[in-house]
Amino acid sequence: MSEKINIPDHYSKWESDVKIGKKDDHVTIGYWRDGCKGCGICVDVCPKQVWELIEAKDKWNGQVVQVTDASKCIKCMLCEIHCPDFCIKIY
Amino acid sequence: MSEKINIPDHYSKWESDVKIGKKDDHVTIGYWRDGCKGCGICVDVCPKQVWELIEAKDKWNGQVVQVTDASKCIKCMLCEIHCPDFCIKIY
Amino acid sequence: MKKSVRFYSGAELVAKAAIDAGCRFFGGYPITPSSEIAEYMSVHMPRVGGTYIQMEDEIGAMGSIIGASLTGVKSLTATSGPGFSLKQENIGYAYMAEVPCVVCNVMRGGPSTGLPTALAQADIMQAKWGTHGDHPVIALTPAYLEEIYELTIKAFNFAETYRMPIMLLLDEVIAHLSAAIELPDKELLVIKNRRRPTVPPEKYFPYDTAYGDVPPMANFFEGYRYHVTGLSHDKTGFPTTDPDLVQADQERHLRKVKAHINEIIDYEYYMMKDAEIIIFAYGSTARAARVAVDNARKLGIRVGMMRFRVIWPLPEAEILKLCSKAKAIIVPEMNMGQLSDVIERYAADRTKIMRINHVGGVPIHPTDVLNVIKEAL
Amino acid sequence: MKKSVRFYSGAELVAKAAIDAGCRFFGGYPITPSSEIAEYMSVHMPRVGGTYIQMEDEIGAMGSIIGASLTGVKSLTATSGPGFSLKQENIGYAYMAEVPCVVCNVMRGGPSTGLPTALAQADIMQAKWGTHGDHPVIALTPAYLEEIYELTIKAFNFAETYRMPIMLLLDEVIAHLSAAIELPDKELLVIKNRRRPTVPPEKYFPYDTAYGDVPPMANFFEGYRYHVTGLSHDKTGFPTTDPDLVQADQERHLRKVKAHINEIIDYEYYMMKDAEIIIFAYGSTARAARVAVDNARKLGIRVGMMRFRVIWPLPEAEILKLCSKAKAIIVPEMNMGQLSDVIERYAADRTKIMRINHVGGVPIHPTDVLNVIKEAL
Amino acid sequence: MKFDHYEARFAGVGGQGVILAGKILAYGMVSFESCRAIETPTYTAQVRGGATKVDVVIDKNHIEYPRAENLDFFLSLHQKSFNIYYKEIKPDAIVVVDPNLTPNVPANIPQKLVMVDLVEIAKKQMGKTLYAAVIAVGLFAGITKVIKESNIQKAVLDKAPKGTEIDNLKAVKIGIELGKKALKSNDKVVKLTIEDAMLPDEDNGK
Amino acid sequence: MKFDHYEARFAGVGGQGVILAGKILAYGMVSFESCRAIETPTYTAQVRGGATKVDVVIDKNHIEYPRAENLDFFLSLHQKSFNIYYKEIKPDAIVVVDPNLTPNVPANIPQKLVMVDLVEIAKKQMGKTLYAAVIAVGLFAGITKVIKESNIQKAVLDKAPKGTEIDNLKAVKIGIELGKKALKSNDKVVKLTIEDAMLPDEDNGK
Amino acid sequence: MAFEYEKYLRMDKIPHLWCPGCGIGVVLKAMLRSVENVGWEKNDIAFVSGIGCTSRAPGYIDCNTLHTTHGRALSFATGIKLAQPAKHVVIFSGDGDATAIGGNHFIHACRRNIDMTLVVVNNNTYGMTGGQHSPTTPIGYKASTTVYGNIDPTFDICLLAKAAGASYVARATVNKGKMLEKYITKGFEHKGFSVIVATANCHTQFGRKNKMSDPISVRKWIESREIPIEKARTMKAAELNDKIITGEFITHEEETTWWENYNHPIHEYTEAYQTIRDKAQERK
Amino acid sequence: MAFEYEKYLRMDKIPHLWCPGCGIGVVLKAMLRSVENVGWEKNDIAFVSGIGCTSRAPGYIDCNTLHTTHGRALSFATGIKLAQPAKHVVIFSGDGDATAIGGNHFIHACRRNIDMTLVVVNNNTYGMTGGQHSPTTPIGYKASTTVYGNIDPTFDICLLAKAAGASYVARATVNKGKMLEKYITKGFEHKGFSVIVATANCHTQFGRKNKMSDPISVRKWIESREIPIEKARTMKAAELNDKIITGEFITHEEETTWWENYNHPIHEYTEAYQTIRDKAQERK
Ligand SMILES: Cc1ncc(C[n+]2csc(CCOP(=O)(O)OP(=O)(O)O)c2C)c(N)n1
Ligand SMILES: Cc1ncc(C[n+]2csc(CCOP(=O)(O)OP(=O)(O)O)c2C)c(N)n1
Ligand code: SF4
Ligand code: SF4
Ligand code: SF4
Ligand code: SF4
Ligand code: SF4
Ligand code: SF4
Ligand SMILES: [Mg+2]
Ligand SMILES: [Mg+2]
Repeated sequence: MSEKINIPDHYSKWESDVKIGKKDDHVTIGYWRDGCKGCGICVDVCPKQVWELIEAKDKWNGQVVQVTDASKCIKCMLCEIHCPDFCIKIY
Repeated sequence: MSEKINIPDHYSKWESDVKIGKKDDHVTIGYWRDGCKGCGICVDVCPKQVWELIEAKDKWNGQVVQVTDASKCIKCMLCEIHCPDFCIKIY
Repeated sequence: MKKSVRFYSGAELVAKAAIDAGCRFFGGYPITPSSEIAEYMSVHMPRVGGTYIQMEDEIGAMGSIIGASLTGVKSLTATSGPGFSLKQENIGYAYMAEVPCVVCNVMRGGPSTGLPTALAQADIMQAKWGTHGDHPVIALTPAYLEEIYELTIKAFNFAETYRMPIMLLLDEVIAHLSAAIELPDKELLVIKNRRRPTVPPEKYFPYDTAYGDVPPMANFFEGYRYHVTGLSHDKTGFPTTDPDLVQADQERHLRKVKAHINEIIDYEYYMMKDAEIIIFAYGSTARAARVAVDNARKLGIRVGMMRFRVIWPLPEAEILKLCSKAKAIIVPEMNMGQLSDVIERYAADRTKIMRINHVGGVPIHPTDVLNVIKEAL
Repeated sequence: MKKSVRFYSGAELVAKAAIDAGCRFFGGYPITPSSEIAEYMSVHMPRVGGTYIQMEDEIGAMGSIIGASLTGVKSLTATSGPGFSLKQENIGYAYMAEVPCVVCNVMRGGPSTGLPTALAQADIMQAKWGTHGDHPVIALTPAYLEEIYELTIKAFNFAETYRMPIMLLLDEVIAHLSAAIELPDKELLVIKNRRRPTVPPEKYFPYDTAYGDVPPMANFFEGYRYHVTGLSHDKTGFPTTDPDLVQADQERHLRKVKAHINEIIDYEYYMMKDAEIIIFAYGSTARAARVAVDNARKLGIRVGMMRFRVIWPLPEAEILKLCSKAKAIIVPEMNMGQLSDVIERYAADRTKIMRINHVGGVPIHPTDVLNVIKEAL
Repeated sequence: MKFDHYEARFAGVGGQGVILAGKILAYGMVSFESCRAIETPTYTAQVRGGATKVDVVIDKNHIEYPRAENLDFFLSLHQKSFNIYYKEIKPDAIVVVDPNLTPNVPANIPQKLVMVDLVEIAKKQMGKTLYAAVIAVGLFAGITKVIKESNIQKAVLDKAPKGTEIDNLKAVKIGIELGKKALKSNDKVVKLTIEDAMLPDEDNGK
Repeated sequence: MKFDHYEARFAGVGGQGVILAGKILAYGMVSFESCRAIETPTYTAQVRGGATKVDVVIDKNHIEYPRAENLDFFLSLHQKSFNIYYKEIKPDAIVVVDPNLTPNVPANIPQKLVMVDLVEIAKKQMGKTLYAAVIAVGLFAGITKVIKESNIQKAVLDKAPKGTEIDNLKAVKIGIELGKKALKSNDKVVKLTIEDAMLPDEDNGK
Repeated sequence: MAFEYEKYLRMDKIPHLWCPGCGIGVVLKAMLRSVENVGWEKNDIAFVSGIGCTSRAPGYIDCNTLHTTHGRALSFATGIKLAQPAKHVVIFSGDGDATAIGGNHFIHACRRNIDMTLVVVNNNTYGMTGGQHSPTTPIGYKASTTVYGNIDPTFDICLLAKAAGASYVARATVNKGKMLEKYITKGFEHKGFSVIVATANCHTQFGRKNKMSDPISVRKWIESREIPIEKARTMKAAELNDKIITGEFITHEEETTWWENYNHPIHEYTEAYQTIRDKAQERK
Repeated sequence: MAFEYEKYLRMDKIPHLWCPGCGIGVVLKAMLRSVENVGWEKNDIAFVSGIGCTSRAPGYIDCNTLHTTHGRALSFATGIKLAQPAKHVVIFSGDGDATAIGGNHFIHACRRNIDMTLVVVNNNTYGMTGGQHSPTTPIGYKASTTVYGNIDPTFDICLLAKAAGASYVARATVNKGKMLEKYITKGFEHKGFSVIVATANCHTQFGRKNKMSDPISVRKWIESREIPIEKARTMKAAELNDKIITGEFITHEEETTWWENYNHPIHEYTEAYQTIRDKAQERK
């Protein structure tokens, strides 16, 4: 696993400094909108409501997601692991 | 199961009065030589050495069986049950 | 009037006709594009007191319908290319043991997984030669929804009449097409049932040729305790290796179809009276060809069509006659030329044969045929 | 000299030739009368560092040899009628994915379980049409022990040359016959291997027609990470439903054989120069026919034989020519007339065709043929 | 409208329900317009999001060739299906697309082009994108007049699953109104948005 | 013996090992008699006790037709196989049967008939009925002279499984002697019993 | 007293084609006695088999008999039983037929729990085709395809049947004809799919290749490996690799833990299907 | 930190053809992470599948990939692995593919114990062909072929694998991507045949017909049925009929009783076969 941040260009990025447990950390959330099918799983699995579904006229099911507030992220990786479409990267 | 003795004609018969446990009984051993393939299983399973293998020129493996002494029979039925060729009937 | 209108898809019509023909057992395994038949059956079989079972695979499905039919219950299975390949061994068993049943193959693009959702007519030859050994074959190729109903009934009738599995070959368009059609009055349907023994069990032989080439068939559990095997057997149903008996039996099997070929072959002439150019076609491509014939006639071209509703056996004598007099022969097919190959041998140096072969899933269009008609001039 | 004498049965020779051709994987399932091939392989494959595996059924056996071949290991399976039927779906896969391999069918009496230990030639047509969809076919029919060795090698060479499964059809006599034969010097054998890619992985396409109709084949695990599917695919190996690509690909598949037909067709003329009566034959029946020809010649009858060492593809042009000039055609077969049907269409009203069809397991005897020759006069 | 033969295609991706649109139309034509009609769907391997279409061929008489060959109407709910199925279309046909999902329509197509935010309308007005197909079939009726408004409504009602009749009726009515608006316009390209998707009567202004 | 072409058939039931007899003979002819020979077995479904046979076709030259058609020699160890395979036999051929297992040989067969208690001899002399087949092949050599005595012995040795060479050699020798006795007799029907099955030399009198 | 096999046999086909001493005959006899035990009418029974030595058995039985294709008997039987749920269907199959080529039909028949009985004669080999190794040929043993000793691990057919969902599973050997009869009888009586494995001697193929060429020595070899299930349950897996566990593996007479038997059968299939018919006809 | 799936994917094929939210993607990802965990070279891996939605996975993976016929993947894989024992072979299969039509290859692959890993995505339906019932569709549930409610009993794929002889067997659900990864990784590391069942949502076919038409609700339905194996072991069979037991079913790290695991594996197959080659060559 690569440690350095290596998000492909076509990913949107949200960055924030976060506190995880007692440790100061930094989070970069990458999101690939073109690949996203708006299934909402990331929204469901995130324990911190970092993700939300939004309207997307250009998707046949009318929705995609976006990050509400990256600073809430605790880097639990659940969203990355459970997105079925390779659309999320958490660093 | 039929209780009466009903051995087909083509069976050879050996009869004897026997004592089984404390009870007096009568045994009729039927044997169908034409069907017998001389495998020797009856000889092997009989706890009382009632059966013996004998030479039979007309069988390709050269042997069939015969009853040595019907009066030794304890009617355990093992020979009848284990003859693979329907050649033995014990009454 | 709303009540008289009922939409049917081709797949539904296979199922409905089967039920109307008396089919009460369906054993299947899902496969595109035939699954709709199974789905319809899963709903309707229990309604008529019949049985639908989804088996573990197509081999099992074929086995199950043979078993059911042996007990006197008319049976159907439906599948597509890969499943049809898998059924072949047991189809051969049904031929050998002379068990009536109907096998529907909704053809899709092959070989192998191929184009699973695409139109094709690629299993025509397999329907004749898919299983090992020799056997008679009857295969039907409906082209219209009404005809699906009619020929499915006919398939069951053939199965019962000749005690053999019958191949019902649909192409995907025909199976998936929906339209409102009128079905014949159920009371007027002619439904055939297997000939039953007239003798008591002691006198019964399951393959008794004393009654003709198609021996009367007793059903299991009716007191006629007989033996059925896929081994070559004599009239008692028990294995034999007697060469004369085996030879005679195989000849009888083929004769079941050959001797009744006139009752079985089924084709339609269209504009053939004065035709110089002759199209041989079947299934949905025949519909394109028919439009092409109409259009060509408008241009004054003397073209006609012979359309096979039953593709096996072929009316070979008629074909030879036509080949001998035609200026050109055209065979449009959704395969690489399976019927064409057969006809080409008759045509040989007598006349030219022109093929139209689509295997990419794109239907043959009337203008495709018209263009070849023009070329043929 | 004892050391030079070695008895071989036909079955053994298939196995031995396969090994000499470089075959290092055998996947099978026992079935009479082909099991001897498997048994030989179970002993000899490990000796040459290869693998013998007895799979759970014939379907699995066919799958296993395709898998092995994809890794670059030449592979064989052997079976008989019922097993050949079961293999059909995966045989179709091998055609579609263009995986070289050899399928040997030791034919026995069919249909179904039929006459398991009897001589037959009943799967000739199945070898061509057993799987669904269109595909090219090469099928070989050796008649002599030496020829079994030769044609088995050839089968592997065809498989590698044309990237396809090859059908090797033995009849039971030929497989079970034993005699002492001399094998060709191993050093002198011509062994063909699949064409390998000459480009680096980034530039490699598994179905790249830039190199001709038979694309070079990379083996798994050699750095060319590509995709193989039974779906219709484009040159990259990935599924496509583009009708033009699919059509072109299927045409290419058939062209692999059609365009090389002269390298593939393989027949022998015997006493044909002045022959008026022509026998078409293959496999062991050709040996009876040959004796009959000799005997007829002694009686002054002008009869000759065309014997097919490769039964598919047939040299159709030659057959047509012969049918046009022959006074009579005789086709002796251990089936109900599978080759005869094909030839009869050429013969049609040009000449009479006389069939000899034994299906009871009794070989066709030279006098059987001679009698028909006399009738033909 | 007067016609002897009419061909319509509804295209989209799996999950949009366009096949249903074809079924409703064919059923309506046969049941209430004394026409003949056949309906042939096309699927692909992709269950959701794969290009799919249904052709409806309508004729006053027997239909011999069972496929569309000269489309009078083409509707696409997705770019994928537009790319594959925009073919066999008459120059004077009507083409309808959802511009959000079919953003790349060549500028120079000869046909009259109606761009409607169908999926958005379905989502906003009906709560489910799935209603886009029913709206589409209403739009078809409104713009082509091949089937009477009342008849397409009857057809939708007959085909609606139990319990969804009211919603489906609403959807088809929205479609009809959209269609009528599009028909009124003489522009070669007509755009209709959620603004245009109000029902004229009771639902108006909602 | 002088011949160009010779055909022999060994028949019996599964388990008697007659196929082996054919293998040995064919092997011997090719290896030590510079003949060509082919050997074709026939099986049936019954593993033990089902009729079975092997044909050996011997020729000084190429053998075209790979089946026996005019048998010079026919041996049957069982009635079943006699019934099925007593055919294609020349009138002047030699027929050998074990009369205990083949009790019903038609009286009027044209061929010279040798009746030998082969199975009994095998059982008594060799301890195993299985040796009947090897004795048979020896008998063939002794009576027909188609293969030299020494050569059939070599053939048997080469084909015998490891460890059984001595017994096999003994069996073939017994057979040869039986064959020679049969040959000597000019009767149309010759009967040989266990009495005749003594080896002339070391084993004699055992 | 002596059993009248004649009542159930087609006597004109006897003696059967099996080798002298072949274990299949012993199993066939136990099966016929079981038919008598449950009192079924001959006209109401179908005996179904595949291909193999074992599968020749139905030919000898005077019932409705069906000799199908190799491995497929259960699928034909399924069609018969579903079409005629009131009748009795018994399948007779070899180890190869039932668990090699027929393995899929085997596990699915177990799963469906249709009221039929399968008797598997396990002789550790493909008898009919010449003694190739089967999925039950023990490791190290010879077969015509394992001249260097078999390396293929084996199935325990009973455990497989149980895991696949069969609701009555038992094993006995040909050494114990009475036990075989008892289990087959219980199988017949059991409502649901029952599997009885009969370990049998094929001395001709399996035995001969393993220095046991007569029936007695294979029967003794079997005997030496028999372990009653009660004892086996307490033993380590490794100790039991070469053993034949006999007894009842599952009966569904008592409650079980999941680990013993996950596939607690919900219902017999043909009965459940009747409820579907009823439902469908209500809705019509 | 974020995983570089790109390394293992054929990016030009992404987005994949699965429905929004389809569980297969989650399993595929766990599998790719497992490849990284064990450090295999891409050139050395073959991914093999049959036919079905699940079976489309290999097309996305940048390895040697083989999309075979329906149900037959394991047989192709067997050929690959035996021909190239040093390479890695992973099979990806749906519940229908692996246990309906492919059931025979499944049990025999388990039996042989060839060093390969099978990942079964169990979505309780035939996804690709339109949602017909599969051998794992729960009783009472709807499918396009069970409109009156399913009556076919189900397989527990893990118990079946264990009984057939697989030497590593585990199950996790798509709700626990990390657990899936752990088990698949252990499967890869395990010497012998390993089976990992991934219970997954097919809301489009299975869900929609059962009032759960979005991915989340099927995922929640799965979650509500999950029971860890430790707990399940102590429960009655009847209580567990509608549960999904997760965890490791067999690992062969510890000694087992026969009842727990009869098929104590004797050896890994390709290694055993090498001993046969050695023997054969000695004797030559
Ligand atoms: C499709 C098919 N494959 C293979 C065969 C050959 N075959 C016949 S019986 C048999 C195996 C028999 O073994 P088993 O089922 O254990 O029965 P047994 O003879 O041992 O009783 C085989 C492989 C066949 N008849 N059909
Ligand atoms: C021989 C054959 N039979 C049937 C099919 C049709 N078919 C394709 S995929 C499939 C089932 C898929 O179910 P599963 O394996 O569970 O995969 P999923 O789509 O659910 O991932 C079927 C029946 C086929 N392709 N080949
Ligand atoms: S890593 Fe965890 S907390 Fe952060 S966005 Fe993803 S699910 Fe939410
Ligand atoms: S899980 Fe992935 S595909 Fe689904 S909504 Fe979130 S980012 Fe999009
Ligand atoms: S019944 Fe028992 S004691 Fe009597 S002969 Fe038979 S085996 Fe011996
Ligand atoms: S068991 Fe039967 S066949 Fe065998 S020897 Fe005794 S009587 Fe004869
Ligand atoms: S070969 Fe084996 S199984 Fe077959 S009959 Fe003989 S002993 Fe029985
Ligand atoms: S149909 Fe089901 S399994 Fe297939 S992609 Fe859609 S959700 Fe996944
Ligand atoms: Mg067996
Ligand atoms: Mg699934």
